[in-house]
Amino acid sequence: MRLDEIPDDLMTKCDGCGALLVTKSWLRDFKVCSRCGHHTRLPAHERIELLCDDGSFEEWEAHLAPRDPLGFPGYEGKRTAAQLKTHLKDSCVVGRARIEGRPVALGASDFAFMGGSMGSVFGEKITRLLERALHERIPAITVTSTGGARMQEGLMSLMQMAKTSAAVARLQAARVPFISVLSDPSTAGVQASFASLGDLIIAEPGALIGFTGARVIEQTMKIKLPKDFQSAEFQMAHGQLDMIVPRAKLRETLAQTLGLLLD
Amino acid sequence: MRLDEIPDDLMTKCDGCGALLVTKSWLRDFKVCSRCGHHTRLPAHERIELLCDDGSFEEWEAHLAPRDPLGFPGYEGKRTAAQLKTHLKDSCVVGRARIEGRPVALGASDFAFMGGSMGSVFGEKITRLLERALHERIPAITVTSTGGARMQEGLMSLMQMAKTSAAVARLQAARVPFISVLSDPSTAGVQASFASLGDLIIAEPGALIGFTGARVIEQTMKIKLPKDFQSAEFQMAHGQLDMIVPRAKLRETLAQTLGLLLD
Amino acid sequence: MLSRWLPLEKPLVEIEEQIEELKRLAVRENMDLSDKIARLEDRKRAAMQDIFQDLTPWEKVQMARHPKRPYALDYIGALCSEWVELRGDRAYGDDRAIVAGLGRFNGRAVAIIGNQKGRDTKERQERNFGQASPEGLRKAQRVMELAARYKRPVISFVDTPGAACTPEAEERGISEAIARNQLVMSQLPVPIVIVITGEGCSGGAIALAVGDRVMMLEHSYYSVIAPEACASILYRDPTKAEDSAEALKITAQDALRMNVIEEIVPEPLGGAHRNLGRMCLTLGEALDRALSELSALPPHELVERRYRRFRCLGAIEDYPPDVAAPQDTPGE
Amino acid sequence: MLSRWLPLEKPLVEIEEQIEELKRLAVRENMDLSDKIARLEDRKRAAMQDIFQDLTPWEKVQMARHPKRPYALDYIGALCSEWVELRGDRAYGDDRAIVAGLGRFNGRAVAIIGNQKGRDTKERQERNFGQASPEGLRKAQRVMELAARYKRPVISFVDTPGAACTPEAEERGISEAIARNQLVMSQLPVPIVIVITGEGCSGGAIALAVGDRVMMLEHSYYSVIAPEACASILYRDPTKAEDSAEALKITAQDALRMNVIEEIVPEPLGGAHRNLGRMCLTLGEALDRALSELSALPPHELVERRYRRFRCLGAIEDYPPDVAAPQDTPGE
Ligand SMILES: [Zn+2]
Ligand SMILES: [Zn+2]
Repeated sequence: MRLDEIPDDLMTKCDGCGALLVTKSWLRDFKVCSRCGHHTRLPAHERIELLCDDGSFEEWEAHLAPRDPLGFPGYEGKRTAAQLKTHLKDSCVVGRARIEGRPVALGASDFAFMGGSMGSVFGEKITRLLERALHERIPAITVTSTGGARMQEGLMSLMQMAKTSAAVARLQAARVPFISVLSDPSTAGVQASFASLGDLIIAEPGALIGFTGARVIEQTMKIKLPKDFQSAEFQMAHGQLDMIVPRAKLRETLAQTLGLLLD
Repeated sequence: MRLDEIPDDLMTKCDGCGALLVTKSWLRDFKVCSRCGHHTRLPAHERIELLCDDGSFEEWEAHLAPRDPLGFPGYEGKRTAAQLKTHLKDSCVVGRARIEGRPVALGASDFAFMGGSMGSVFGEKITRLLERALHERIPAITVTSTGGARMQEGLMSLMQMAKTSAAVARLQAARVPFISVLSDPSTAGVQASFASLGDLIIAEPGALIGFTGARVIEQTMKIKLPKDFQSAEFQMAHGQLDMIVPRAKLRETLAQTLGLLLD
Repeated sequence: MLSRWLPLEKPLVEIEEQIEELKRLAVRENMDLSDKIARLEDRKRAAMQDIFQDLTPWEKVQMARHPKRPYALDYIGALCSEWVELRGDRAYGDDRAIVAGLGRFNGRAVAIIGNQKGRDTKERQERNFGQASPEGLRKAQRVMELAARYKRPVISFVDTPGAACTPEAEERGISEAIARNQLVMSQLPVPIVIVITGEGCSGGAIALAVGDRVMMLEHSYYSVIAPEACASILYRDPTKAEDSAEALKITAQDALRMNVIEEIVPEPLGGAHRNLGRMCLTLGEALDRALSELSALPPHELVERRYRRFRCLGAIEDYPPDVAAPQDTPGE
Repeated sequence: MLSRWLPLEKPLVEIEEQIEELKRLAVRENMDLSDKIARLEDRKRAAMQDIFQDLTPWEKVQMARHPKRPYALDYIGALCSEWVELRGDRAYGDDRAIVAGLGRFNGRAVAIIGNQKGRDTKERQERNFGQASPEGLRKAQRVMELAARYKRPVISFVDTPGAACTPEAEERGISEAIARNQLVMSQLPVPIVIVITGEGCSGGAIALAVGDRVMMLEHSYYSVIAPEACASILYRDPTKAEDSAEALKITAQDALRMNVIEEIVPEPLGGAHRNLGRMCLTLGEALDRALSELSALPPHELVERRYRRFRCLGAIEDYPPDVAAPQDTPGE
């Protein structure tokens, strides 16, 4: 639905503060609440559209599809449902794009596809993205929104952590920049691999970022964690982030930072 | 005085626990109290004797003597007094030695000479030690006992921190091992330069190791610090040391570790 | 006494107790019970065969977590003629859940890193059950970089239920530490041999498991998630861990089939804890063989092959044109 | 109002207040007081000359600590057309006493690190008075390594009474962090230009001051120890700081004579805080000249020269045969 087709009185309720927002304005604000600043999760293709020059995105590896290496109970069905819902083959979209004219290799995960989890296809696509960035010597950018490794592919998922981390190592050794953007949520196996290895790490305000889920820690340790535990702001205070950048500024920040690294 | 010339009933009082110890046994224990384990500070030449094969030490750069670059009040007198007391030209002795047959470049500071402080001569000698170790490709070992940079040489002393740190960088880039041994005390400007940069860092039990003196922190912050603050054991718990090794074991530990790094 | 043994070992332990009893009796009464004892020994052997030849995945998990299972320092003590433990990350602390140091193994100087669990309650807490905190992983990284500088190969003993699950680990960047270790290991210009000796669970395991050769002891397990945690998510019931252990394909045999490991190191009948000497003999041979082969490769070749090793892993519909598919298609 | 000014500025501030008063009067009463004002302006200029041409070392210390003295972010804001601050050490925290980031200066992309003091009470505490904790120095190290990877030169603004003097800084290895920064800076394969803008005191300063060119602003100071601390030791009386400032030879002029710095950057009459624009013009020219010269050198030559630069410093009886003595014998 195009912005000019949305009636002026259609409203959207903010997940953050519950305020009723005019849908058109909310969309124009990139799905950020004008009251409380809540950043709604973006599907991969909206994220890509937001970041790159109009029409500049050329998808890579769209043909890659997941298999069921373990014959894991229920995986087939969950995957198919996710595919029907998102029109994606798996939880990650990668390709070439331009940001303010500069060619980049850009990847984004889609939380709506099985929690944006990283199985073989996600890992393979990120690895190919990083390898192509190296080959073409263009900076790589990933935007994560993920619950971590995909349980249903078992060890195959765990291996994607090593695979993508190794690909980052090669890219950085070749002095090609890699910027990791963390959007809500960025946790577990993805956060503990390539997403934590950016030359620069940028988060969206309020994004949940961590390794072990707060609930698991609370149950295991029998403690109560503060409300802002593992928020982007918490991670900034603990030295894990370079910047917290609101969505509206993300694209220009990426362009400027790449310019400072490369020009 | 040789060990066999000391009468059997001559006693020495331990600085740690106050126990009266038979001097001969105490010396045989390398000046370590058999009751409380207190490690008495060793003059540079005794330290060198303790560590290296009998008669293997060949001193380098013994001719280097300090000057008074700032014309600092009282420096001349203090230095001369220290020279008379210690029979050293400055607070640091360096040279070639063998440890269980292996040639090493070995340096030790002498606390009795103006608190083992690092001025130009100390810095120059350590730098030459590290440079010769690099040139001859033999491991370097330093044993520090020092209150830090020598105030009386002002900026000249501060520059020794950068100079010695740079020399360590070169040695390590050339893959020649450098082991830093911290004995009581190892603080301030020396601890904040080469002494903290060993491939391996070994401390003697109970040695005081830190940057800012506990009294200064207490006065500035208006707090009371725990008794073991900045002890070797405290530094071990805070990740700053590889090992705490009692004096009697130091030589064999050095030999073994160098063997594991090189053979 | 039985609490130190697994339920699956119960028949075995009962026979063993009978043998002990008979032996005591023979001495006390000066009787010849050797026939009876021999028959019991036969029964014991048969029971062992019976129990251990076909453990279920969940039983393997139990074996991997066996309270008597040998830990890194047990292997190091048995395999190395010399050992110097190195401590601290030089920035924050010394994590006792990770051991790291220099050792001499079969005459060869090596660096060793590994998880270390505790044997009794106090040590278990001190070692945080083998769950690494960021400073432990950073200690391992420091020692690996030392190893690279002095061209020592690295052996990594993996045995962990996962990385530390504490607010402090999150505060000090456990994600970053796990990620960084993988990055560093992927580029380290010396041979790296991984042995999963017990539990190889989740990010805490892969943080120490990027190497040229990955071996698993016969009764260890390797998994992206703890079976209990998987059951909580999958069946909303952590007690269904047995089912999820099955579903996750976490045995050494599964990992070998998926090309995730190169080698299964056989354990003595009854498991590593029943005969540490024999276990170390077998493991020592496997390690020596791997190190000898890998040491023959020039560093850049080693690093390139290591990259390709992990690069090939994944179950997807379409293999990349520039990467050869593994001989056995992974995951089938 | 006077509390924001130094005692030595008092005559100046009094004249300035009279000028302000006359100007207000002229407007209010519609009188022509331009003659009177011009005479006062002359007096002010004369007073400035008089006060600032020959500051004592202790007065320089006061100037370096002036509450209105420009800090790193003031210079960055004025000198850079772009600026992106980077935060965090990726391991423990983000130390606000240190700023680090990427900027564009005269069209050239550079990395900048520096101490940052706070302007008001709250910010001063947040910035810990410009005293770096280990995580701040490690942030600077991380950004310098990033600069090296992407071949950006580094500018370092030093302005600190010393490293953090807290138990926490000791616990997290302030010694190691100071030492490591010097090691990393000594080998960094890109140009490094140091500007001591205010206080260059002790280990906290040298941790950010290993570079190819070291400049000092005219009224900054550079010392191995704070004058007060020196007085405590030397005279057992911290109030004798004036004498020890004298004894320690801490002015830019002393540092230049000892070859510890290459250049004194003149401040506008009355000090940097009286004319930030003019100060930045002069400083910008000096920085640009230094960066242009250094950028012409190949990295290995740069690093080699940097090594020699520090290698030569020291006042000893006997120069090493393999190192040329500096033209002016240091320390005389
Ligand atoms: Zn809202
Ligand atoms: Zn005693």
